[in-house]
Amino acid sequence: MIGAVIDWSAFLFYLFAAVACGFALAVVLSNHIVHMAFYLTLALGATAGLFLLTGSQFVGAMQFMIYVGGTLVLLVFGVMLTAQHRFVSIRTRAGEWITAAVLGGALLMLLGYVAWAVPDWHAAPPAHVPPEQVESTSRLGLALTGVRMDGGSGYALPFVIVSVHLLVVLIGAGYLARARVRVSDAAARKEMP
Amino acid sequence: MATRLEDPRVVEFDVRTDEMLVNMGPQHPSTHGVLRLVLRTDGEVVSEVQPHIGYLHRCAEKIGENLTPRQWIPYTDRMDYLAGMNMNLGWSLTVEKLLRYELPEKARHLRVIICELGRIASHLVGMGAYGLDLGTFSPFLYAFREREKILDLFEEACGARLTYSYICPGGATADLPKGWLQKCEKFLDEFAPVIDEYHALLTTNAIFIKRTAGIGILPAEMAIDYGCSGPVLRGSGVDFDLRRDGEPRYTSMYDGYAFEVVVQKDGHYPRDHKYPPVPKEAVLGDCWHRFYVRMLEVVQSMDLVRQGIEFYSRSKGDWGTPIKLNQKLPKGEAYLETEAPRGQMGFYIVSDGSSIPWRVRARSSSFCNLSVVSELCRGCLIADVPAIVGSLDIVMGEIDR
Amino acid sequence: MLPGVQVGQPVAHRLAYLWRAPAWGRPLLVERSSWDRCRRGLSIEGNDVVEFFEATLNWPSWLAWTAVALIQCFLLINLVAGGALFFIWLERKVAGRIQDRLGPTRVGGKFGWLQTLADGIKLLAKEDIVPKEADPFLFRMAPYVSFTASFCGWLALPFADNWVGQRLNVAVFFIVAIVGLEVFGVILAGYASGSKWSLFGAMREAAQVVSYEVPLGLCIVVPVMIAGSMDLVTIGNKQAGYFTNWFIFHDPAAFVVFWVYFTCAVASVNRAPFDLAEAESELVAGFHTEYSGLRWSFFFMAEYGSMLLVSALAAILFFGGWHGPFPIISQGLVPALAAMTGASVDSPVLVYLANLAGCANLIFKAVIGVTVMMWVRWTLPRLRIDQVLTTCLKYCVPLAALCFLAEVWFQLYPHTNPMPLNRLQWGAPRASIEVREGWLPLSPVSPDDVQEAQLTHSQEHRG
Amino acid sequence: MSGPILLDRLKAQFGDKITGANLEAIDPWIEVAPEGLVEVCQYLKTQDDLQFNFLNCITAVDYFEPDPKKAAKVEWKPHIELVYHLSSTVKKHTLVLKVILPRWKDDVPGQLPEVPSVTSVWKTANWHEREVYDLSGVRFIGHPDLRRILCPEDWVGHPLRKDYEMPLEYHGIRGR
Repeated sequence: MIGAVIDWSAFLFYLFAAVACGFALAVVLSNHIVHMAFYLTLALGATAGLFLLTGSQFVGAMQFMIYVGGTLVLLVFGVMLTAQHRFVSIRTRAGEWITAAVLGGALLMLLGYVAWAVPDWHAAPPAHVPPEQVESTSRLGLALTGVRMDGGSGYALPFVIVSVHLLVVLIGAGYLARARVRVSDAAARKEMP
Repeated sequence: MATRLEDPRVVEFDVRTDEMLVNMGPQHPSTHGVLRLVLRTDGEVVSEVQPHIGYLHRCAEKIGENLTPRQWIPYTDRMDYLAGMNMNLGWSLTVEKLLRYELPEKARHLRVIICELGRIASHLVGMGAYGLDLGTFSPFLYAFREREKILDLFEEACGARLTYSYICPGGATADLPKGWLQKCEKFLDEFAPVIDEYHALLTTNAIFIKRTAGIGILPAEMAIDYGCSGPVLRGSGVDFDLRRDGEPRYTSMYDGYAFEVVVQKDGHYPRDHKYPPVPKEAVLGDCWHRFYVRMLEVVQSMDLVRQGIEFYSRSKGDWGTPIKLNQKLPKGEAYLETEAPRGQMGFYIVSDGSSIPWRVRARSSSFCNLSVVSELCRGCLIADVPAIVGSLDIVMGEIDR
Repeated sequence: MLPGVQVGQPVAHRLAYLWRAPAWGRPLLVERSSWDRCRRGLSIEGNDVVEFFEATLNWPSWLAWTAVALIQCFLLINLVAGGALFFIWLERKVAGRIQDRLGPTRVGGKFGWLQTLADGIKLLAKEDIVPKEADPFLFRMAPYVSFTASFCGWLALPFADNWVGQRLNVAVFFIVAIVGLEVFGVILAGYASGSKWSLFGAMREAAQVVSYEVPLGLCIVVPVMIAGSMDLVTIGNKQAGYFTNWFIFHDPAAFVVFWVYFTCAVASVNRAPFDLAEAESELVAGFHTEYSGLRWSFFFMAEYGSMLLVSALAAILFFGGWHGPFPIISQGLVPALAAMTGASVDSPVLVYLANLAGCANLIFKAVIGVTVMMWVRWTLPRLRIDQVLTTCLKYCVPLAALCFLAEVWFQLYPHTNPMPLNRLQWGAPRASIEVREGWLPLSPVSPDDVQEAQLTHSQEHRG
Repeated sequence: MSGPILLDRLKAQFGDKITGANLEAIDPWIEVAPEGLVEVCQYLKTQDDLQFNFLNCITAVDYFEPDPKKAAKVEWKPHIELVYHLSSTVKKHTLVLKVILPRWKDDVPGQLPEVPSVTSVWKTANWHEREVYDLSGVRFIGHPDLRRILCPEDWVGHPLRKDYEMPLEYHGIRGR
């Protein structure tokens, strides 16, 4: 009976996982920056799908809003504004490939180790929880303001630190992106008709 | 030209973005025909505008050297094709000046009626199209609704709706048909309340004011220096209207008519008690003032038409006889400017004594008005370019001739 | 009633309590309202239909779920596509009437109601042009990105009580996040077209949408705060009863914030006077200058889909959603029919009928919103890009933030709420939804207690 | 100010740079030598009682008869007349200036005649002079940006010259 074979949750999980991994790979292999952004959209969208699949609706929506809707839009916007010529492409040299592979591999190993270390992965799958009974929003919100359900300390301090860090990065980026014009050039420019 | 535009310019102490050269036109929705503007932009800010004209050039002046003055009248229609009657008038008056022809009384009033109606029709397009430039479509159709009524009147008088060839040296090709004056009065009665609609939709609209007030400011000295004329000049506060200040041959046409030149004097427009006040943001010489002057001129023209109807129905005699098709011209030259809707339209005729002029010249008002555009657009935003070009109310047929 | 739950406890009290919480141990938040969700009647959510397929037709589970998913997709896609057809026709009619014209009159007999279909066929027949300068891959993908984003928002939008593609407890947030994605397609289109005008359109769109998401999010928080939930079904149901219960009449802050929301919504779906990305008098046609045929129409379907979406969202957040101004159906017609036929008020047929009426109600309200957008479009001139951003950052954001603060105040001190309509409490909504979801910290309980409580509660409710 | 008084005044001011006048014509005109043009214009614009601040038009009239039979009958020698129509928005009066130029500089066909530009006096002269250059073939010395304005930049010839012949073909478009 096929009914026993097709488990939609599993099917969607594998689908989203495949999309996420496949397009992540495409991001790495593509050398066209806006194509990369497009692939990244799909990879991040699929990740959001994975979140939604686990019932973490808030995180899923957040993924859409911040990464897909915010970061990527800004990325492409930045490319459009600053591109010196149309359709910027990035060539990757062999050395960069090796460095990236080492770093990426190390990160992958770390993530894999952490993932397998989670006890839930060894136990039997948890009972199915109807999605409307999964309430993560309030817990997340409280945790960010310093209250955690499971007794750990909240994330108020890290949250503030990260926010300030982001602000610093924004200001720094603005500072670095300023055009530095030599005074003579500036004077010459003023004289132009 | 191309090399001039490629000069590298650097944005100082700011996030650096690429400069772009953008072609606005000749195929572009808001360049009123086939005007081409080359914009040099830094993001949305326009640092330089170069107008390129000539896409509609037919060398009408050369054609004029091969035709008799009456034969050339249809070519004047096609200059400012939105105000063909006023073009006919300018040329006819110039030829009459050369011929030293004295016009019968009735023809004079007929011309006033027709030309002021033509001015209304032209300003209606200018107003509607300006709305279109600012992104609102409906006033355009409201304007055309009323313009159609004027065109119906013109059609009844001369058989054409766009290129009339009605006014000609010596008078007009025909008298006004029977009952025409009543229809014209009926139109004026219907039209008067509609003007308030236009004021509500555009003149006093908050977004419209935001888009036009303080944008494209043309100081009076610059306007005169660039030879701007018509509503563009008066919008800058220069009290100059050829209907009052022109040559006697032209101003005598308006003898007996009471009208006040539409210009801001001491911070007030004539009869501004009746029409919306000038908003705080507006600066004399900006797009809003140019637009407002046109709106008030519509009212002024309506008044003149009403007076003309009265004079016309009282005057005796005929409407003038058109000169012969191959009328011999006296040796000499004559130049005359008239106040067309878009400004001072000048015609110059040089004759060697034959029936075909030696040289014909048309001084186009839009041509001079457009020449100021690169001055006005310096440092504005892309969205201001249509607003500024639209406020100059140009017609490419007249510029390119 | 759960132990520790105190309805009507002052919020200040609760907030103070939250600050103390870490030292206090293991607070447990229980989402009360998720228990008393009534799952009655035919639910688009699927469960009952799935049950029907499984039980009555004896289908295997996977087939039943697949069928239900396909039915939902079919309904939603037709709603968006059919909606676009209808709204394009409506736009022409509205524009025509505003401009003293008739609009379409011929195709399809009366009122030219098939005009859009004729246009669609024309668009199908048009040549699909990809400019030489364009990036073909992105150029082809961009319309689909836009349309998909616009369409995905509909997944979480309820049409009536529990008639929803996928009920999410963060539905409002999800829809706002998804609608924001539409801009990505526009940016790709502008970038990939290889035309400077398209690029300008895309840059404007990016700047505009990114800015307007801020006030839009702030505006949405106000009704969310009133309802105490981000679940659109809950928000809608809390406005049951007379129109005095609609959130727009809840307090002055909500009243003001609706107008801010509507302004921002118009801006975020790129309608006049904020249609800068396609400003035809400046940018030829903006981001879709180079598009033709069906690809171009995808952008339009996305635009009209988004218009309807934000209007429907406004209807749910501020205008009672599927509840009419007077509870004729739920408190008049349904009990009367029940009395006549002797069926229970909860009988599937009656609930289905009530929901159908509610669905019509919601769509009617949404169409009114869209019509207002059309009215605005054909009346006002277009703003300039800096003015658009000024409107956003100088007016909408502070106003929305102020309303947000005012709303917090009214939540803390409800007796200061000056909105007279709110005091009337006509046709008071069901008492159960007075409970604020997730806002009430409970005394420390073990998970077992919670499960027990859940069990008891659901039994209570079903009984 | 009447014509004769103005003429006397200009003659007193500029001497032999005022080369002639016709005060009986329909539009009385004063003829100025090319070298004195800018000075005279500057004077006319800046004098308080004249204030010719408005340049209406610049026209070039080509006096040349291509038909040899007719050419024998005309009483003028071939030349180009530049006609400047001036007016004042303040004083509300007008004036016509004329400048006589040879058809070709140094009588070498193809060498455009030269005249100083008045763009420094009236900015509107910029486009008018470009038009005259384009259509009648007069080179304006000191013009900031003298290029064709109505005809395409690669157009050959100056259409308002009497001996102009329409090209047979322009970029594959039939001319005649």
